[in-house]
Amino acid sequence: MIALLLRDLKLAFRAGGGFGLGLAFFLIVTVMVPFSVGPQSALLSTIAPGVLWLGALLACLLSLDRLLALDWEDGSLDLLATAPLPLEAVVTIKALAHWITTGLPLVLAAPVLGVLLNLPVAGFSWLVVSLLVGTPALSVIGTFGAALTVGLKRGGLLLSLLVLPLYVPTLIFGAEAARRGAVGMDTGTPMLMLAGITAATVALLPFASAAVLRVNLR
Amino acid sequence: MIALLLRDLKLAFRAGGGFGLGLAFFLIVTVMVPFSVGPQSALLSTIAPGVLWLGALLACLLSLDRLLALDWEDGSLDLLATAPLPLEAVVTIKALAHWITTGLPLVLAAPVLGVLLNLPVAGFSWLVVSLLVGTPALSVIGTFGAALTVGLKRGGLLLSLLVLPLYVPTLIFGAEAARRGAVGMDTGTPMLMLAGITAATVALLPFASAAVLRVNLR
Amino acid sequence: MMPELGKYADTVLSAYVASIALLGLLVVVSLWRGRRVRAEMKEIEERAARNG
Amino acid sequence: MTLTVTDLSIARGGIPVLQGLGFDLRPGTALVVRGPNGIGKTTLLRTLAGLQPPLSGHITGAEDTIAYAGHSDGIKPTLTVTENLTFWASVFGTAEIRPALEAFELNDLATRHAGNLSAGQKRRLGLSRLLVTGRPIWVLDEPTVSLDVSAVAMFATAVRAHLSQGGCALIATHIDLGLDAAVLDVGPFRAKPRPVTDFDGDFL
Amino acid sequence: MTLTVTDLSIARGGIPVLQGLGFDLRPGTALVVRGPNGIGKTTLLRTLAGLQPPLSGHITGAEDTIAYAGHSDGIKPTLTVTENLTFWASVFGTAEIRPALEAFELNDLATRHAGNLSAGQKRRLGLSRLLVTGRPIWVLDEPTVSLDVSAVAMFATAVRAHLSQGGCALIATHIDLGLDAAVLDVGPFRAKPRPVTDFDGDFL
Amino acid sequence: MTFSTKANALWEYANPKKFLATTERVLPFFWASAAACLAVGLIWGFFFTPDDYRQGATVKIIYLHVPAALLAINAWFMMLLTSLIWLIRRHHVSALAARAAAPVGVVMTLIALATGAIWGQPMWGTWWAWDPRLTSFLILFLFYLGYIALWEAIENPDTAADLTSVLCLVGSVFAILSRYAVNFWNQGLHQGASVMRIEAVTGGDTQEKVSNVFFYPLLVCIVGFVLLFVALVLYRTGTEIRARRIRALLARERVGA
Ligand code: HEM
Ligand SMILES: Nc1ncnc2c1ncn2[C@@H]1O[C@H](COP(=O)(O)OP(=O)(O)OP(=O)(O)O)[C@@H](O)[C@H]1O
Ligand SMILES: Nc1ncnc2c1ncn2[C@@H]1O[C@H](COP(=O)(O)OP(=O)(O)OP(=O)(O)O)[C@@H](O)[C@H]1O
Ligand SMILES: [Mg+2]
Ligand SMILES: [Mg+2]
Repeated sequence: MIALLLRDLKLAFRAGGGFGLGLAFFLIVTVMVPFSVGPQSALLSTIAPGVLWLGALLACLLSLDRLLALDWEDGSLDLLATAPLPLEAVVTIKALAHWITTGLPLVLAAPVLGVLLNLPVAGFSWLVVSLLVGTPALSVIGTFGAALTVGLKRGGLLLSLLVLPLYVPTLIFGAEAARRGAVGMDTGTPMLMLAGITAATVALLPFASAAVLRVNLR
Repeated sequence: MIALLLRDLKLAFRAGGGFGLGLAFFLIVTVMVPFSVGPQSALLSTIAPGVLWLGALLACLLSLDRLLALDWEDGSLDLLATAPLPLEAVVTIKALAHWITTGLPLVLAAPVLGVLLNLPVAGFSWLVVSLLVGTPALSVIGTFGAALTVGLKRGGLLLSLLVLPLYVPTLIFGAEAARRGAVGMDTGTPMLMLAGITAATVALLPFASAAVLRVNLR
Repeated sequence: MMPELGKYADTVLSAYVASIALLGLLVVVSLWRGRRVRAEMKEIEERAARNG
Repeated sequence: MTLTVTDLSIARGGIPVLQGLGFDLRPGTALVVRGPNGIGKTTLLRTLAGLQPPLSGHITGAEDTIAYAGHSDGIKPTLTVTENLTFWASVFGTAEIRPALEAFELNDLATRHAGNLSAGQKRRLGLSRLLVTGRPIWVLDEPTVSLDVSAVAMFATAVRAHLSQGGCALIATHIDLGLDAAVLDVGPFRAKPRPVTDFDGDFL
Repeated sequence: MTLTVTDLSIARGGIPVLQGLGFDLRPGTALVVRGPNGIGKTTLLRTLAGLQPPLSGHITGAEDTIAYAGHSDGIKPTLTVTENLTFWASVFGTAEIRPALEAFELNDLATRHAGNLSAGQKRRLGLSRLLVTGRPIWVLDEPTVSLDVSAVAMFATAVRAHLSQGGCALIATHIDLGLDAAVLDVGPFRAKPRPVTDFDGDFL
Repeated sequence: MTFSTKANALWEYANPKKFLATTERVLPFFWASAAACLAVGLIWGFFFTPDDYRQGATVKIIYLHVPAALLAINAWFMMLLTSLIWLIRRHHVSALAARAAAPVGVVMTLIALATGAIWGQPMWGTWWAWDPRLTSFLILFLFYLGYIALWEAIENPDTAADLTSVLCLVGSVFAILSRYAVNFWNQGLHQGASVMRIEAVTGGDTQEKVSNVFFYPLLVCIVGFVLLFVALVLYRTGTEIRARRIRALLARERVGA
C-alpha cells in the first residue's frame, strides 16, 4: 500500500510536477476571473470566496482524468487487480495520492490567490479551513468518477459531467462556509455539513469505486 | 482533407458526443457559479457575461488535451505525417473539427445559459456575436498548445498552463465586448480587436503548430 | 546606524528581507547545482577515461 | 497448487466465444494455448486471472496464485527499470529484484527510464515482473512479442526454472517457444451459436 | 523507385545508435532488417519514413513513396473496420478498399468496431491499410506481431503480390516470414562511441 | 568585412568549450562587481537617502522594485533573442542560455511582484490592484512558469530547445498583445481604479532635486542587478552545458556497454 502511494507520488513529480501544475491551473483560473468580470475590487471581493472554491474544484476536476486512466492504458490496473491488494485499498490510495498532489497544494495556495481577488481579511482563515476539510471529499468523489469512466476513450469530459453534480453539495457548503467567514457570519452549520460529507464519502465511496472499477476491468 | 474532417467529427460523435459533453461542462460550470457566489440576481447579472465567456473558455480548454493526444497514442499522427497531406493542413483541420464540436455548440447554448444568470436582455446578441467571433481563436490557439505538449505523458495540465496565458487577450476583448453590450455601451473597439486576433491566429498559428508537431514526432 | 523608517518600518524591512532572501536563494541554488554538476561531470569523465 | 478448469464457458463483450473447456495444470508443467486469431485465448486467460467472470463452469486453485501478463506490460515510462520492478516487488511482498534483472539481462538498463527502452527491452522488463510476483501459476498472453531470438531463449530458461521449482505456466502464443509443454488447441471449443429462437438466452 | 541509402547515421533520443548504413532497395525486392532488441531497427525505419532527420548520410527516393507501419496501428477503436480503411484510402487518394479487406480476410469483420477486435484481428486491419496507400515502398516494423500462422501466410502473400507489381518492402522482424528476401543484419553497424575528449561533438 | 569577422568572432563563443573557458575567466569579475554595486547601491539607498515627502520611508523599496521589474522584462527579451539564435543558427549554447535565464527571470518577476505588493499595502491600501502594469506582470509570470515547465517536461534536449523557442516566440507576441488588452480593459469600465498612479508617486516631474537624490543610488542598484543577472546567466549556462555533457557521456557509456 505504501509502495503504491509512493509510486503515485513519484509519478506525479516525475511527470513535470503533478504538484506545480494543479496549482498553476488554480492560479490561472483565479487570474482569469477579473479579466472576464472586470477589475472592480468591490465586486471581486464579493465573489472571491466562491470563485476560489470553484477554481479549486475545477483544478481538482482537471487532474481527475489521469487518476486511473494512465494505469488503465498501460495495463497496470489489470495487474493491480490480480495483486494481493484489495481494490478498495487501491482506490483509497489513489484518492489519497490525488489529494496530496492536488488538494493540499490548493489549500496552501488559496490565501495567496485570495490576495489577488481582494478577499476580505476575515475570510482567509475560513477559506483555508473549508478547503482543507472539503478537498478530500473532492478527491474521493473524483476517484469514483474516474473509476466509472476508466475504460472509455475520451472519458475526460464525460467524467466532468458525471462528477460535477456529485460535487454540488461539497461546493455549496464549502463556498457558503468561506463566504460567511468572509463577512463575519457564523460558519457552524456549513462547516459541520462539509465535515460530514467528507467523513461519509471517505468512509463509504471507496467501496463503490472498487465495485465499478471491477466491472470496468472485466 | 475533407476525409480527415469527417473522421474527426465522426469520432467526436461516436465517443459519446464531443458535442454534448463540451456543452454539458459549460452548462454545469455556469450552474455552479450561483452555488459558489450566492444567488443574488443583481450580482449574477453583473458577472453574467464574464462568467459565460470564462465558462466557454474552460470548456474549450478541457477538451484540448484529446485534440491530438489520441491520434498520437495510436500512431495515427505518425501515419498522417507520412501521408500526402501537409501537416499545416492537418492541424488546421483538427482545429476546425474542434471548433465545430466545441466552439459552435457553446455559441448556440450561451443564450440559454444567459437566462440562468440573469443576463440583461441587451447582452444576448453581443454575447453570441463575441463568442462566435472569438471561439475560433480559442480552438486555433488550443491546437498550438496541444501540438506543443502532444508527446508528453500527463500533458493535460501543462497544456492548460501553456494555453491559458495565450488565451488572455481573446478573453479580455471577448468578455469586454459582451460586458459592454450588456450595459448598452459601444462595443466597436473590443469587437474589432477580437476579430483581428481571430483572423491573425487562424492565418498564422497553424504554421507554428505544424512546426512544433513535426519536432514532437521525430 | 539604523535609519528612522517611521511607521513604514515593517513595510520597508519586509520588502528588503523578501527580496534579498529570494535573490540569495537563487544564487545559492545556482551555485549548489553548478558545483554538483561540475563534480559529477568530472567523475564521469575520469571514469570514461579509465575505461577507455 | 493445481489449477483445475472444468466445463468452462466464457464470453467477450457479451458474446460467448469458447465453451466446454476443461484441463488440469499441475505443478511443474506448462501448457501452451494455441488457436487462430480471435478464437478467445485472451478472453480465456483474463477469465482465469479473475479479471472477468466465466459464463459457466468452474475454476479452482486460481485464487491469489496467478501472475498474469497480458498484451500491455503495466510499465511506467517515467520510472526507471529498477523502480518499476521494485514497485511490483513490494506490491507482491517480495523483496529481491536482482534475480529478475539478471534473468532478463536488464542489469545494464537498470537505471534507464522505461519510456526510453525499445519494444523488446520493454517486453523483457514486463516479463521480469513475473519473477518478483512469487506466484506459482504464470498466465501469459503472447509473452514473446517483439523479442529477438536470444531474448526468447532467456524467457524459455526463466519458464523452465520456474517449472523446476514447482510452478506452472499457461502460455498463449502463436510461435514456437522451444518449451517442452503440452498443447491445448482451443479451436475445437469455439462456442456454438444459440438457436435464434432462444430469446431469453440472449440475456445470458 | 529505388530507395538508396548511403552512409546513414541515425540517433534516438539524441544518442547515435547506428552508423555507416548503406543499401539499395530496388523495385520488386524485399529486404528483411534483423538485429537484436534495442539495436535501432525502429529508429532506422522511422528515419526512412521521414519521421525523424538522420544524423548524417543520404536517403534518396523516399519522398512521398513510403507507406510506414510501426508498432502501433493508427486504428480508431470507435470506427468500424470499413470506416477505418476508407479513411486512410481517402487520405491517400485511393478509392478501393475491397482488395485490402479481401487480402486479409476482413470481410466478415467489416462492420465491427475496431475496438472489439482481438489483437491479431487488429493487426490484420493495420496491415490491410498498406494496400490502400498505393505507395510503392512498404516500411514495416514487426508486422507479424500477434498474427497466427494463417495470418502470417496472408501477409506473406500480400507482400509477394506487392513485389510482383514492382513495389518493394523493408521489413524489420525477429521471426521467419517465409519470404524470399535479402537480409540486412544491422548488428555490425552499431554506432561507435565518440572519444571522451570530443567535448563539442556531444552537442551533435 | 570587419563586421563579418567581428560577427564570426562572436559566434565562436557558441562553441561550448570556448564558452566555458571564457566564462570561467570573466565570471569572478562579474560576481565581484555585482556584489560591489549591489552593496553600494542598496546601502546608499537604504541608509543615506531621505524619505519622500509623500511616501515616507517606503520610497526605499524603489531600489529593489525597479531594477527587478526592469530585469524581469529584459530577461524575457534576452530569452527571445537567444531562442531566435537557436532556431536560426542552431547554436546549442544559445538555447541553453535561454533555459538558464528563465529561472532568473522568474525570481526577478517575483521580487517585483512581492515588493510591489508590499509597497501597495501602505500606498494604495491594498496588496493587489488590477492595474494594467501589475496585471501584465502577472501574465509575464505565467509565461515564465509555462516556459520553464515545458523545458522540464521534455527529455530530449534538442526537442525541448525547439519547442521552448517556438513557445517563447509565440508567447512574446501574445505577451505584447496582452499588455494592450490589459491597458484597454482596465480603462474600460473603471477609470483610475487606483488613484495613486505609479508615475505620480515618484514625484519625478515636480521635485527635480529629490528625484536626483533617489536617482543615483537607483542607478547603481540597476547596474548591480544587471551585473548579477549576467553573472547568474553565464554561470547557469555553464551548468546547463555540463549537464548536457553528462547526459551525452552517460549515453556513450551505455552504447559502449
Ligand atoms: C505587485 C505590484 C507591482 C508590480 C507588479 C509592479 C511592477 C512595476 C513595473 C513593471 C514597473 C516598471 C519598471 C520599468 O519599466 O522601469 C514598475 C515601476 C515602478 N513601480 Fe511598481 N509595481 C507594483 C507595485 C508598485 C507600488 C505599490 C508602487 C508604489 C506605490 C510602485 C512604484 C513603482 C515605481 C515608483 C516605479 C518606477 C517608476 C516608473 O518606472 O514609472 N509599484 N513597477
Ligand atoms: N468488446 C467486444 N465485444 C464483442 N466482441 C469482442 C469484443 N472484444 C473482442 N471481441 C471478439 O472476441 C473474440 C475473442 O477475442 P480474444 O482477444 O480473446 O482473441 P484471441 O484468441 O486472444 O486472439 P488473438 O490471437 O488475435 O489475440 C474475437 O473474435 C473478438 O473479435
Ligand atoms: N527516448 C530515448 N532516449 C534514449 N534512448 C532511447 C530512447 N528511445 C529508445 N532509446 C534506445 O535506442 C535504442 C534503439 O531503439 P529502437 O526502438 O530503434 O530498437 P529496435 O531495434 O527497434 O529494438 P526492438 O527489436 O526491441 O524493437 C534502444 O537501445 C533504446 O533503448
Ligand atoms: Mg489475444
Ligand atoms: Mg523496434
